[in-house]
Amino acid sequence: MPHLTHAAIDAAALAHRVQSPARGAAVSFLGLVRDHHGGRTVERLDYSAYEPMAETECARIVSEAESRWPVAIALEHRLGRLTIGDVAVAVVAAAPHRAVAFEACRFVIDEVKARVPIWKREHYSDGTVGWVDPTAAGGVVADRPDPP
Amino acid sequence: MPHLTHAAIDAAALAHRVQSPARGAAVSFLGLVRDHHGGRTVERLDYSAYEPMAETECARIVSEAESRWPVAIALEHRLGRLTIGDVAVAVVAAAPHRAVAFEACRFVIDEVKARVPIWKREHYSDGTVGWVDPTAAGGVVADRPDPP
Amino acid sequence: MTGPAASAAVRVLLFARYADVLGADALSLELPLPATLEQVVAAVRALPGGHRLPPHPLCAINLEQRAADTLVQPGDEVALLPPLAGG
Amino acid sequence: MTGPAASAAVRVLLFARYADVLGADALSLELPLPATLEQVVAAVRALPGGHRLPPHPLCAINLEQRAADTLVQPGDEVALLPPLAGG
Repeated sequence: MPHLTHAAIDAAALAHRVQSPARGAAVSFLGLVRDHHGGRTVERLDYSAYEPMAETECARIVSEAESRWPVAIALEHRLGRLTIGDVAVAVVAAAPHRAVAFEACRFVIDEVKARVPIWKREHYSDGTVGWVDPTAAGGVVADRPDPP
Repeated sequence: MPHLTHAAIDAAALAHRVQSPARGAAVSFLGLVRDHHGGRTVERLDYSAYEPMAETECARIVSEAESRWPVAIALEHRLGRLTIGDVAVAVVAAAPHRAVAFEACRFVIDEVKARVPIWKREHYSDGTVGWVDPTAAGGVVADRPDPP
Repeated sequence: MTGPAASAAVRVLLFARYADVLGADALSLELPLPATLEQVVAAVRALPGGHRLPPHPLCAINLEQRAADTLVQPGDEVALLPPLAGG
Repeated sequence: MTGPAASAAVRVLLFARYADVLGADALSLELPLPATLEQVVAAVRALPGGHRLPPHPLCAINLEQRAADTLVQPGDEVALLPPLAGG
């Protein structure tokens, strides 16, 4: 299954892919579009990706988790235009016991944020836009035109 | 909302109770009925509770989590007859950031298991039954009749 | 109340395996009060099937877990709780 | 190939803010090869708008993150990656 999708994420369907009678614990993480960032009101945002690399990296993260723990992982990241409250990313970790399910779910979302080439452009209520940049002061970079 | 239910748990509805535009991270735990326990094949099970005490204790655990972290918690535990794969317990922790959501979700399920007076009777494929007892050798106690 | 050893009815709730082995969900025991939880448990264990209960089960009074030396008052609801197995 | 400084076309992909400031999603640069990633980045930064790129951005060759001193070979797909913001 591809890990990137341009459609709405169905978290329940994702969970059903990995839940099984032998796995009594399922831990899910949903990342939702928030209405604020750095004190500004967000109206919507656009996710884009270097898609082939992002797919490869997502698959690698899932493999790493599944070889490290006795766990089955489902992972989807949405791309395109999202509005407030939409699910941007979903991870489900299903395992025989809860400690492993929690640990593996946390690992996957942390690695997705650290390694997968996906970018986010925020549209603010004042009509401006900014590129989310966790390394920048304020977390956002908004380019102004070059001086003439 | 009551935390105990005799009906099927709707995990998505539970999540929607606590997700909000200010909370970008939702971590869910689902506990599902497994098909094996201690090497025996489980066919179904019955959950029972000291209901007023269990409700009180669940509400207290939720309050403790919500006062300790900036988080909103939804918690439901099902009672009655369940079959393999049914959701027995669901916890959703929604928070502005994921670290808190993971920590609070884990806290709630750990405390539910440690403090809430709920019991589980397993029905095995060989027709026998046993009371789940995490303190017993093998995890189950099956009483035999007293000798005459 | 007519003297220091006046007896009163204590309502004792039993759950799960404890209800199975005693054959009852609830008991009404005549006991001299005040009595400790431990004394209430001992009275339950003296009933038919009661020997299958441990000497120090988890106990609650009025929906709160309490230690074995807690005094039971007239009107209290006592509950004997098998090892918890929720989740 | 006609000598040690033969030049070849390198395909460079740009994403997100980097594509915005360069006004292009993909570039084809004529460069003497082999060149390091750092030299490819320097060539991109010399283009109009390129000064808005950092001197040491994240880079990938053929879908794998690579260090600045990695050599770019003919036919490689180079990508310059703004700070990641998924999740």
